[in-house]
Amino acid sequence: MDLGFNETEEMVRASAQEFLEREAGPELARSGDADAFWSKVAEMGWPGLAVSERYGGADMGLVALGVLIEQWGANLGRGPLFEFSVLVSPLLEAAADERLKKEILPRLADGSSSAAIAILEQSASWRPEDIRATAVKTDNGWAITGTKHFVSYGDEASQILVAARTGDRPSDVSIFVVNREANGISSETVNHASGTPTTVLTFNETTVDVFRIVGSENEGWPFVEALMQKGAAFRAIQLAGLGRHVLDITAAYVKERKQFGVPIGSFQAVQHHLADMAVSVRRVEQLARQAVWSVAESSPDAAKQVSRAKLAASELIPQVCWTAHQCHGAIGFTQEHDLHLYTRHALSWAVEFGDTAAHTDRLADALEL
Amino acid sequence: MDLGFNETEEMVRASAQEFLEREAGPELARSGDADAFWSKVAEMGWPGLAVSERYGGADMGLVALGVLIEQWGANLGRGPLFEFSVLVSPLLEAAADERLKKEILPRLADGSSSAAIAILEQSASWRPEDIRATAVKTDNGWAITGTKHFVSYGDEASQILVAARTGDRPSDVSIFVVNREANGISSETVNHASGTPTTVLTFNETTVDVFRIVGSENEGWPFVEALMQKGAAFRAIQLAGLGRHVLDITAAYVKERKQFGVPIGSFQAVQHHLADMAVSVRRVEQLARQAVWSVAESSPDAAKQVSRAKLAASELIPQVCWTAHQCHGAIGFTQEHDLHLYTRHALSWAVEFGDTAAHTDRLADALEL
Amino acid sequence: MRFEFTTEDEQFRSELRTFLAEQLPDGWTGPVDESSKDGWALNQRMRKALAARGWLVMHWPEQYGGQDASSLRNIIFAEEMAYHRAPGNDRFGTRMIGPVLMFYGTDEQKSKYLPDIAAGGIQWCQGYSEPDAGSDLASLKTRAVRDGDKFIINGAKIWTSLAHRADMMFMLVRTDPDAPKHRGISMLLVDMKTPGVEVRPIYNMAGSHSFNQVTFDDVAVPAENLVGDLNNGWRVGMSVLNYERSGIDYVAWGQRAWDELAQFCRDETGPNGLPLSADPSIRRKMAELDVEIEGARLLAYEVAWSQQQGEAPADVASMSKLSGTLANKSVLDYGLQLLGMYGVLESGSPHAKLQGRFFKMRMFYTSGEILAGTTEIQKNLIAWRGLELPRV
Amino acid sequence: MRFEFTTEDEQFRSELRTFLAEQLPDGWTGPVDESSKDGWALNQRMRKALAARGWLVMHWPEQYGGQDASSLRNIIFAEEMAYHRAPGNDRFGTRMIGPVLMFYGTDEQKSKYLPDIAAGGIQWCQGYSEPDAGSDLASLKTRAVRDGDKFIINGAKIWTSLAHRADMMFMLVRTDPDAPKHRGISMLLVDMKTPGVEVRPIYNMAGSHSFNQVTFDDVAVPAENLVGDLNNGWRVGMSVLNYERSGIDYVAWGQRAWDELAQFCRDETGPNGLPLSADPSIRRKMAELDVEIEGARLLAYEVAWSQQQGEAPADVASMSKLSGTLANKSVLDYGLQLLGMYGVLESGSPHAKLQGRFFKMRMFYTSGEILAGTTEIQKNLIAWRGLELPRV
Repeated sequence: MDLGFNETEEMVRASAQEFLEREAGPELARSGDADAFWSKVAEMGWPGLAVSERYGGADMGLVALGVLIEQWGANLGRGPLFEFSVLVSPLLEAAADERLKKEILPRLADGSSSAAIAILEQSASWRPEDIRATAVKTDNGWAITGTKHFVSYGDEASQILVAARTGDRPSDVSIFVVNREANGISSETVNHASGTPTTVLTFNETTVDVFRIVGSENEGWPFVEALMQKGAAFRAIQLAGLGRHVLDITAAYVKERKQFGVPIGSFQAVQHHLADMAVSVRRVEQLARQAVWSVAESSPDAAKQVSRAKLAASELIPQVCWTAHQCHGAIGFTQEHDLHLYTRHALSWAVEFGDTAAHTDRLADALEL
Repeated sequence: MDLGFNETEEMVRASAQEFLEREAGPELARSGDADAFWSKVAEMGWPGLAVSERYGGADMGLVALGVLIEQWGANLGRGPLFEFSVLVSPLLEAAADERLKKEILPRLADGSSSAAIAILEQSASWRPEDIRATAVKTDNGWAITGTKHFVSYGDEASQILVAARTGDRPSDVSIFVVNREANGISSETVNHASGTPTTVLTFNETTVDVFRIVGSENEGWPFVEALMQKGAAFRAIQLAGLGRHVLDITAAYVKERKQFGVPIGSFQAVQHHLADMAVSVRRVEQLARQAVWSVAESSPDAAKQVSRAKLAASELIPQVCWTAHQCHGAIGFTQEHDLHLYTRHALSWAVEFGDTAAHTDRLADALEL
Repeated sequence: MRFEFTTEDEQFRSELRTFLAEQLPDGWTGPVDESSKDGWALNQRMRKALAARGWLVMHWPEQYGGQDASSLRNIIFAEEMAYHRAPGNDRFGTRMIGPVLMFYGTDEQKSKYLPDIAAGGIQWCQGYSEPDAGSDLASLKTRAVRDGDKFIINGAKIWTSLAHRADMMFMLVRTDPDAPKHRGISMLLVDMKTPGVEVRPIYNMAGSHSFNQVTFDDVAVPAENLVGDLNNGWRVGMSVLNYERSGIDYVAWGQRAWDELAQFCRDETGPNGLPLSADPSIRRKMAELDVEIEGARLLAYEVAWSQQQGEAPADVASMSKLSGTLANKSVLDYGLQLLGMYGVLESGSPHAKLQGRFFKMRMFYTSGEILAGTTEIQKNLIAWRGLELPRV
Repeated sequence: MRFEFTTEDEQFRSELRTFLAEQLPDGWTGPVDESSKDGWALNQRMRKALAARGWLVMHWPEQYGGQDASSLRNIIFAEEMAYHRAPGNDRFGTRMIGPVLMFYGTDEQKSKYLPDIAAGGIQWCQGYSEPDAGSDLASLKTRAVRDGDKFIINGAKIWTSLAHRADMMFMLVRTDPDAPKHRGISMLLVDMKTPGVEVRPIYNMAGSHSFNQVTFDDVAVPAENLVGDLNNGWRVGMSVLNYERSGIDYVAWGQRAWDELAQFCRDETGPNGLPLSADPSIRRKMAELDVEIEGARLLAYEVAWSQQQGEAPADVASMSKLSGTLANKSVLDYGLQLLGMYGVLESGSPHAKLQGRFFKMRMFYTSGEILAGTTEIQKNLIAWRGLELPRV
């Protein structure tokens, strides 16, 4: 048991904190234009942090990536870092055709292009039977038809990971890496509370080369499962980082802000609000780090730990944000103040990669209920 | 809309409060021996408060009875007042054979004998299919066989209201009034957290005269439903009274008790605990009074209002007690202190006449979910 | 004890519902965005229509054009208006400054302002909060100095709802800086077009413009615009806040959101092919929320009923505000949870469910626990006034 | 970062489990009732058996007969003992006064008491709380006056666990009534058989006798029983409380209750004929409780891990105690809800489910949020020490 960071982890944490506090944060979240920021992120080598060296990455492993994503959450980092480094790259490394890997991984790892995932459909459900998009065999490969919702960075990405039905059994799903420039892709923008560029992508007989299938035909669902689990664990750690930051700015505010002649942080009701926030944040930090570690180590308890972390983070961190609003009073209710940016991200992350109902059910299963 | 008490209601409230504060309360709850107390209750005419004049009652109606039961709850009144006046008497008046009414109602109304209800079985469920005890026709009447759980005052009562199966359809249930002296009744005492004398009664071919069936054969279930609803509404108001009393003693304690040189009631955390208690108590009072009124008036909303009141009371009043313990500190944790007597009653009443799961389901039905 | 409204009250409720169905645009779901031109126009139109029906100031005495409507009649009005998310219920004029003028105003003030308010012809705003004051309202610093037949005002007010739409402001100013803080305050009425008054918008985190910061730079106000006695403004001003603290609006908003969510649960299918409303955990939570709303509603009714008895139990008003805001918030929180990923699509998005309203409302109603006395302040008041716990 | 114990630690856990399975009576469900003769005998037997295995004081340095076991090894020990509701983990001797004597004790005190504690041969109790002190421990009034080579003690202690079983008490007494309240306190060791010591039982609301009031009437104690310097007792005494605040016991008790409840849900059939564990609302609540327990467990582990790093973050200890007690309480509350009418049958009743244990435990663990620093005090400490918020 070691709840501290090792040397690598501490190095990643320190450099991420230093860089992101300077370059990211509310201002970046508001600007909408993240290109310059993304170039710097690429220079830091972060997209490839956990990618093998042979594909141009730093091969530092998922735990170090978790440390990075925690800081990314604390500072509202922008751009498809999560999508590629957490979700797409481990899957491609594990199961993609070597030709595909060589073609796209190095450019994704150095940040010169980016990836998105297109799995969920209108049902927003992570169950195989709800994948309705189809991929049909053609002479040269596959043709994909269907509509995918909630695609973050779907217009910015150059590669899209798509789950499509290739057989009649519920689990007959395959995974494809589709070039965003391919034929038949249309997109529709939705306004997401977090401000993350989000699209609905429609594929109309979009042609995919045969080597762009990941793993075997009809065998893609376990990859989606693994991806969902990673997504949940890393969203949890991202929420932990965000919660810590919100706690920090709130503690600073109540020490400064005076009412009735004293700092409001000297009122016991405010102190207890802050104490509740502190306990929640610490709990989520530990649960989320444990979940990331379990996933990285392929622990037999990973399913349990991930659902626990995601449930705790999704419940407690939005609550931390609301309590922060209560402590900030009217000023925190304005658009001008930064607080709501964190709240918006917390609410958004809380429902991604399995909402409370989904993880409750998974956890109850894992606990043999 | 009138949230105040009319003259009769205020008279009942004032006399009940005056009498019960003097005669009941923790000391009575501890003594176990309630005979002398019960004689005085009978002198007050309370068992017959809502019984028609022709059967020796005061005919003051169910709302006045609710006012009395609220005070009964506040002061931990002891003895089978609830069982007869809330549960048995309205049912008998509505549906029993005139001979039976004349024989037993006056003696019950003047408190010289008492009644109990024996409906629930091992399942503790209020669903007709869970009534397994049977009543079989004999030459002179019926023979009842089966075991009834959670019978309050089952040994003290002279008349027992029993629900038994008389047909094969789930709802083929009939109600009988069994003389406690009849053949074949054995009893086993269980220790109830509230200290209420409670037994498991077993009937072994117990003979019941034909006129002791209430209503028609196989038509008893609606009576049980009505009884359960009344029980729930009146338990809610009883809990309201108890909650108000616990709030009062806790407020008095925190004004007296000093720590760090000041009354602990001057700490904001304690003040907010008390404020939360006060809001809970007020909410339950209003919901419970509304429920009792709805039942008394046979309002079409009665089912909703009763379940709301019972749910609120069962959740909030035990919580009020636990918060009271927190405010009392170690002294409230002792057997010697009275507080736990209220907590024990609150926990007990919370699960009677439909627990949270049962009323949630009923309310959701009534709300067309 | 009687837990139903009179036949006349119920009839009024039903007339009001019919009126709202007729007056509100087809398929109206609200809430109104008063910063938009259309939204403000609807507000104006509704206000006039209410005035025409005699409902806008029905709670006023007959001598001022009202109907002496009871507090209970009144709360039915507020409840239905909020439930229908109907604009036009002008609280600043009809609920706040109007009654204050009746009690404290001069004859000139009454005849000058009350008829206009009753006719729905004037918009008021409330100038109490200041940038550095927060919950400590009495620490306000905006100064008014007597200069001949005028007061000269300098300072700033903040969180001023509708200041950008208002014709007049009733405001608290400091007229004696040397007196103890509650004793040097006066109330003035200020025409918003007076030179030196500047209104700057503050957008809230739900994205709408409902607040403003209003600055006063040597603003000259006629001395006859003083309401009540000089330096007695704290008492005059606080008589307004009792209204603000009633929780019925929040209860009705919460009830409406609950109804929308219940319909959503009946209409949407869960993973098992059954409606969401068949899921025991959803049924349970929806039932809990219903109980919370009903409890808060009864507290709001109790406030009205007490007023009708000539009592004003300050602790019940606090309980009502606190319970109402919490009930409303609980419903919205659960709505977001049920909507899942759709809950964080903003209104106006294609594919947003329930028009993205739940997210917007959740962000907006965050203010419920902050404005007009935070939840913490309400709890203090309950402890101090209701339970008489010691203030140290 | 590494979220698993070492192989050696896991091996220790498994040896301990085997030991407990062997030593505890067949079908043992606990908790022990130490006021009963059998319960106390089991406690004594378990303590000696633990001593024989070297586990009773394994956290002590080797020079005092310990194994220098790490804090993490130690927390495994505490967790398993609590989970199995096993008696014999003598916290007053091995966790409190033992370590205090190693740090502050004289050589005579060490050689007199430590071997006995290590062998499980002596029962200690803790004399801190007083009738009028409550959370304000430092306001204690029990006086000790130097008289030749003795201290003469007069006063009363309360909430003294196991005083009726104890051989010795370590207590805080006021030795300088004129000094500021934290500066006039000393620690003394008192033989419970000294004339003038009287122990009166206090029954708790769960019905058991675990507390006592202990009065001191001219009790003469040898001066060499002073621990640490005269009037330095506050510091000496407080070094004990850090142990008390760890939440692992509550976490383990909560986990055990959760496991029992889960099994109950698998075994019992609901109204629809399916096991209770198939009901989505029950699954949901059980999953929530599991998350609460796991979160509290990690905080308890963090306290141990920090100690191992030579750090003692007081705020995490408070978080751990607070989270542990709440998690345990949440499980018991839900247990009572699930058990319904059976939940309020007392242990010993025929027909009681789970032997009526949940009711008894819920009543007993009410003390968790009160003793050894109330939940409110823990929150204050988190705010003051962890977040450095101002104390006014």
